[in-house]
Amino acid sequence: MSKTTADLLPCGDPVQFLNEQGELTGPGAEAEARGYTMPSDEDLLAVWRQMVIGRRFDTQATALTKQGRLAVYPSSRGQDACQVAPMLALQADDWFFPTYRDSMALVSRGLDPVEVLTLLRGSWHCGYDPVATNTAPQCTPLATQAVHAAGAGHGLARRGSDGVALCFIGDGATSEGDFHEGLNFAAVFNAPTVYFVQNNKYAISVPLAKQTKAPSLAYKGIGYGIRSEQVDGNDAAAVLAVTRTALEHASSGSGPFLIEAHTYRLEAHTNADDATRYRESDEVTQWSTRDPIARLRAYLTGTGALTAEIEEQVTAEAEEYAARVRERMNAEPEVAPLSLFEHVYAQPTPQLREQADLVRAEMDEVRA
Amino acid sequence: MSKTTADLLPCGDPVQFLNEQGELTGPGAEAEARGYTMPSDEDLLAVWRQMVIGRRFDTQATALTKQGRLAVYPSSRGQDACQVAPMLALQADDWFFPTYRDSMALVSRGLDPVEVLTLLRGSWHCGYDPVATNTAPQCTPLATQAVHAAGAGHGLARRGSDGVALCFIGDGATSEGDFHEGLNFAAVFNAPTVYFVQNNKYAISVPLAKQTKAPSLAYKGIGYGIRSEQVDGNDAAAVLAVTRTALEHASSGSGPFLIEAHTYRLEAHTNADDATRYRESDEVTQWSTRDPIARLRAYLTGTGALTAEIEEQVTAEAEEYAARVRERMNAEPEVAPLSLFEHVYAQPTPQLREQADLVRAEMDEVRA
Amino acid sequence: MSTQTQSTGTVTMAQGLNRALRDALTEDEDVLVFGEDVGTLGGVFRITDGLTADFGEDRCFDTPLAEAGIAGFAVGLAMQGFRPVIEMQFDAFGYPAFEQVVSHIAKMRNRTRSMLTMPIVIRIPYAGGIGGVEHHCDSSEGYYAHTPGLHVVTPSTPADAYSLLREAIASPDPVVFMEPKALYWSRAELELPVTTEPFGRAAVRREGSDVTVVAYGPQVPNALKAAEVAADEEGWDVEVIDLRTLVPFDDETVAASVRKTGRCVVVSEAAGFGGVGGEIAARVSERCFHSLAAPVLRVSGLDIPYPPPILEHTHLPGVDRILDTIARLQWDDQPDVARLEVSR
Amino acid sequence: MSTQTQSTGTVTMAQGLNRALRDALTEDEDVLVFGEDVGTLGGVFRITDGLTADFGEDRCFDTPLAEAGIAGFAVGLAMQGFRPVIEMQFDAFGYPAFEQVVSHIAKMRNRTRSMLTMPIVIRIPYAGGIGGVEHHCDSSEGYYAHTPGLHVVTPSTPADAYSLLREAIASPDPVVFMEPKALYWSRAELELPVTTEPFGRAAVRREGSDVTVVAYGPQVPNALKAAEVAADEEGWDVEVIDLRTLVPFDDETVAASVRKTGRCVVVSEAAGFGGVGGEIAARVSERCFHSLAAPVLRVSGLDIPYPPPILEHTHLPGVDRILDTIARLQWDDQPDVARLEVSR
Ligand SMILES: Cc1ncc(C[n+]2csc(CCOP(=O)(O)OP(=O)(O)O)c2C)c(N)n1
Ligand SMILES: Cc1ncc(C[n+]2csc(CCOP(=O)(O)OP(=O)(O)O)c2C)c(N)n1
Ligand SMILES: [Mg+2]
Ligand SMILES: [Mg+2]
Repeated sequence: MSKTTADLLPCGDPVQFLNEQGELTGPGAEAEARGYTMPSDEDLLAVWRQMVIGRRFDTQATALTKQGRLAVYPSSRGQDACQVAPMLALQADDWFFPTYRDSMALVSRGLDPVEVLTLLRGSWHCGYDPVATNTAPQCTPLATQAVHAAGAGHGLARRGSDGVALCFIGDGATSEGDFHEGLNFAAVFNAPTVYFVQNNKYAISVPLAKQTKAPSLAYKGIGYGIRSEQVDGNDAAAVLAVTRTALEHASSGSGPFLIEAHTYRLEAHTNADDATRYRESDEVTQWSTRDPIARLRAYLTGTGALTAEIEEQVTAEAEEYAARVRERMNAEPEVAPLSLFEHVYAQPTPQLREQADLVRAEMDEVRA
Repeated sequence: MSKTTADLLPCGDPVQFLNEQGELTGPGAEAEARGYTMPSDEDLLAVWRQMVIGRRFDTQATALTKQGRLAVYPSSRGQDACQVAPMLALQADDWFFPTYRDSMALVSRGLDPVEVLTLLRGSWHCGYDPVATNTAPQCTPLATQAVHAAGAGHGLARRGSDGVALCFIGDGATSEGDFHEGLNFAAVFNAPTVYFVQNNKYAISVPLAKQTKAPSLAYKGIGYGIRSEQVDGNDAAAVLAVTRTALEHASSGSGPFLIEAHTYRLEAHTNADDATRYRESDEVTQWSTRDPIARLRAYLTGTGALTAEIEEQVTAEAEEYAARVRERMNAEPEVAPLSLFEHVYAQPTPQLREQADLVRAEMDEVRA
Repeated sequence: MSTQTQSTGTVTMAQGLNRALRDALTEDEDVLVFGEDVGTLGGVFRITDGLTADFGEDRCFDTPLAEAGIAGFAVGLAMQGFRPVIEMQFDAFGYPAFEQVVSHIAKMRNRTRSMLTMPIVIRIPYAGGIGGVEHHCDSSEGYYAHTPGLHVVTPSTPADAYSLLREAIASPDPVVFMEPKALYWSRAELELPVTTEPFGRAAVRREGSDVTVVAYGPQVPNALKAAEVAADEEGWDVEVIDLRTLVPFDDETVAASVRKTGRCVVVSEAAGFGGVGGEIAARVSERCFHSLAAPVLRVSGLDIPYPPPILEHTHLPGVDRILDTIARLQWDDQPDVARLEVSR
Repeated sequence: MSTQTQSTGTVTMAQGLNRALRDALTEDEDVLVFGEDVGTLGGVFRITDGLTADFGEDRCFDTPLAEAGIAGFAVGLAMQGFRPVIEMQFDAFGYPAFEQVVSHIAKMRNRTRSMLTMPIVIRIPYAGGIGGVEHHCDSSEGYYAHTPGLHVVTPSTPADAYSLLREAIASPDPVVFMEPKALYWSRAELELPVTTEPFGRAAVRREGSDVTVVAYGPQVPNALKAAEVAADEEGWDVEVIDLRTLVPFDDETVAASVRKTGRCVVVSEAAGFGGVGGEIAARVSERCFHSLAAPVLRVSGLDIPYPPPILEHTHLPGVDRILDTIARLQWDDQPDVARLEVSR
């Protein structure tokens, strides 16, 4: 096998810097040779802080479903390192392609949390401004965003931007044809697009073993000529390091990059799902001990970067953040039936104008 | 990289037994370790004979387009080794999934040539009986058959059959999502399905370099955990050897297998295509010198298996075969308008009965 | 179809469907149920609840997450004589399988002169009214009904859910089986063997003499409710037809009713333009023109992407819109042309 | 749109389309043309002939062979402000892109309250009459016309091909641009700038007073021919309307015509059930009921998979079937009910 061919395969084991106890043990020679470097304490502290806030946001959102304030919420608790670290690696020019599960990532990117929750709250639109935020609407039809990200990456390169399109995708969604087509287009057009697979081990109830027989999802990259890596997705340091390398790789014109992050979804698929039907509580308990926040906390406490004072302050910040979300979500969302007709086309068709008239007449009747 | 992971990758170079001069030079240590063994002279003579007949059939079919006897014909001249050798490796229980290009393969499997040409002649049906011949209708929507073959392979295994589903597919079609989904389903269900990619370097006008950046298409297998190989598709001995291994692998319960055969389409995409618009005649000339029939002929002449007498006899046989096809194709195809309604459903809907009445009334009017 | 006579009492439509799958799995070894999350989980709507436990993973199983894959895998299995019953988790998630459904499942019998058949059932939970977020409430029946080679079926009662699904599985041809999500938890009697109308027959759910309301799937209960209100409040005697199968279409029952009543309203939940509602209205007008006292009018979803929970009631045909439309049928001149053209 | 006035003499529709692409590529740097074989080859129908040579591979290029990929790539490029013009090589090969088209291209504006728009043109050579083998002659306009958020356009003349394609490319919204393959080589004058009806307006191709024939795309020439024959042989004065755009639909022109003539035949080539033809017939009946002297009748393709070259003339609405149907409009009683029900 030629050198270049080997370069397209991931490391034999997921890249890891911090072990489960938060001790610096990695990344090991193979990973080091690929240029993944340990982030600074400062960067890691920022990741830790945002993970604390992000998780608080996430638990708040789950709570809001119980109060009927959200129609549905897919939690990413347990995947916090994947949700947060790549966001802090993004530059302003970069575009982000999130899925329904990536609300924590969106707020970590700095988007307004209530805007982020708009769709899940029951509105018909994505809430935020995709152009102002360089962020595509959260994508529900699985894997379709993999192709959008290839096109957007190519578009960024055409515009002469250094920007990269970062595409999040789940392990289950890698089975969809659009994942394949997206990676292939990205490779053929040498698009600056990074695919970040959050392998949280389940697609709703279906475990990874029923999804693929690949040695790991990162082995899919070579089939497209795409450089690939697997990383411990609960090690925020490793996630940050590998994502940075991937973004640089893409931004510098070396083409797309595929990352598989091994992580775990601690909550059910959404609040509407009953995870006890398909997985053992043992498994969940075991993964709880690999908590990405605790791990980074242990490391940063060890280096002295994280003090009790900072921790207290960040905890308070997180509570405040959640309180503000809760409060704002208590306001009823705007209900304006006629807005349904406003954004189907730039100009409503005569047919839509008729239908709007009908609805308007009905509203008048009710009012009268 | 673990031993099993390496096993999923193809040999660094395409497996070859016979060089372009027809000298036995391969397969080399790497390929030998994988169990590919040189077929017997007897088997190779059968392949050579069928290639001669198959090619004659193919040129005859192209000629029939000029006489308006075929609506369209996609030739496989130059790909003769790929068309023929795998067919001779198939067992009776095996199912074959051909594309529009694989008419030569179908007649090599023993199907009636006029039945095979039915569709291309302008009829609405595939001509042959898929169940009696264990052969799916020729597939035009690209890559869709990759999933059918996974299902059929799984179905065969469920029935306790030793049969394998052999799926032909073009290089361009590997870009389709269905290729990905087919391979993945086959792997996950451990289906006895062999995917045989005829990499003839073009998808109509689009060269492989615009189709993929993979080191070779055979590198796609590892992403599904599928054992893969690349083979010199103009070396009938190598094609036969690798296909046999693949079929055994699948039949014995070891799961699917992906073969990439490097070959070349000497004719235009179809008779309606003008290949001079997108490729240099130099390239075609160069590939003409790698002719699979000449190569095997040289080898078999060298071993003494192929004598002038046999050659004469096979040439005559091929001419006779072509003459018979020509003759039978001269008969006008049956035209029975009402048959259009017969096979839409087992029982025509009331709506179709009404429409059939309308057509019947029109026919009566014309007759009257 | 089922041979034991037994009353199950009242059941939900979801239970009726589950029972139909169970009975089919029991009676025919070649029936296979598969799709996303249909195994261990029992489906996100629990329609396949307990099937893996009771029939084994061999008969009811999860697949990789790929709808074209699921449909294409069913094609391959059908080629080997199996009768796959597959699920598209939500209507909009059936679109990735569109090519497999339209170019293969619908056409294979024809392409092979009935030598290779596709006895595949594609179950699709469809339509809205359940507060689903975007992409979860499409009404895609129009796409399938417009595709020759497919049967398209949609029940509105638990008994129909049972009998139509049994008939669909027994059918030698592919059936797109559209399950109205909003009715999954609606309850009614289910007595086995069921004695519903056969496949291809519409059911007259309520007899009436003044106007025919043609509805299907999720809108049947609204049509019935509207009929009651119309009787109570306006004294109009509304006949309600539940189509049950869209393809084949029961022209006979519909035309007979409209010829009797002289008026017709067609109710469908999908976006109106180019959908099944237009087809029905056109057929009725073609066949019953000289019996009609007023134009056939339609009530349908708006021509917009399915809207969010907080606005879905604006989109959905409801009892009021059906009643308003019936009221507009009492024309003797053209009073409504003005209304239709108010926006010009 | 184009500013230079120049007569190109007679051109084929294929040339008109090519010219429109050229002018759009020249005028707007953000226009990108891509798809399968559209580059070096110039497309299997040569619609993109010479574009790569003249504008560079940067502006007109081949992609990998994957239609969902092509459509999704267009979505990503549109997000970056480009105006992709993509080709689905043949109608049936647009189905793999169905999810991208229906769930994203059609809905993105709505999902983002117009902050992210999809000025994408999806060119689809469609319909038959060219002796194509299976899967090469589908009429898929019904699927797209039933999808809110898409415009659906289909020209029948070289001038319309030019002007509608320019308008489609300039449109802020996605346009499914259905090109009737059978008319690619039809010739007519093309004078620039063209002065065709604007987007959304139907064209009255022939005025008449007895009956309105509504047609679009490949069937317009047949409708015109039928009108001539009807005038010559029966003395019927047929008005022929070419819809040009299916979405938006020009109710005004169509209704005005039918109110004038009192009779209407709708011609579409697609399988009839659940297609655009039914929608048109339903709309006309709704709007013009009291002006109608006879039911609105339809002429359409049969409800079968598109048949092979040797039988396609049986499937296609042709001049004779249009004439037969016009003849059936001269009812004063119900003579045709018997015919419609002959099969029962
Ligand atoms: C095309 C499509 N099919 C099915 C679904 C329904 N669905 C939503 S999430 C989900 C599981 C996705 O699993 P994975 O990709 O692993 O992401 P995760 O939810 O674990 O983050 C499914 C099947 C969908 N949204 N889109
Ligand atoms: C889904 C689909 N898209 C497009 C086409 C049109 N088409 C027919 S053959 C072909 C090229 C196929 O190339 P390849 O897979 O390399 O096979 P080859 O023709 O070289 O044997 C194309 C684009 C098709 N048949 N199906
Ligand atoms: Mg997952
Ligand atoms: Mg090829």
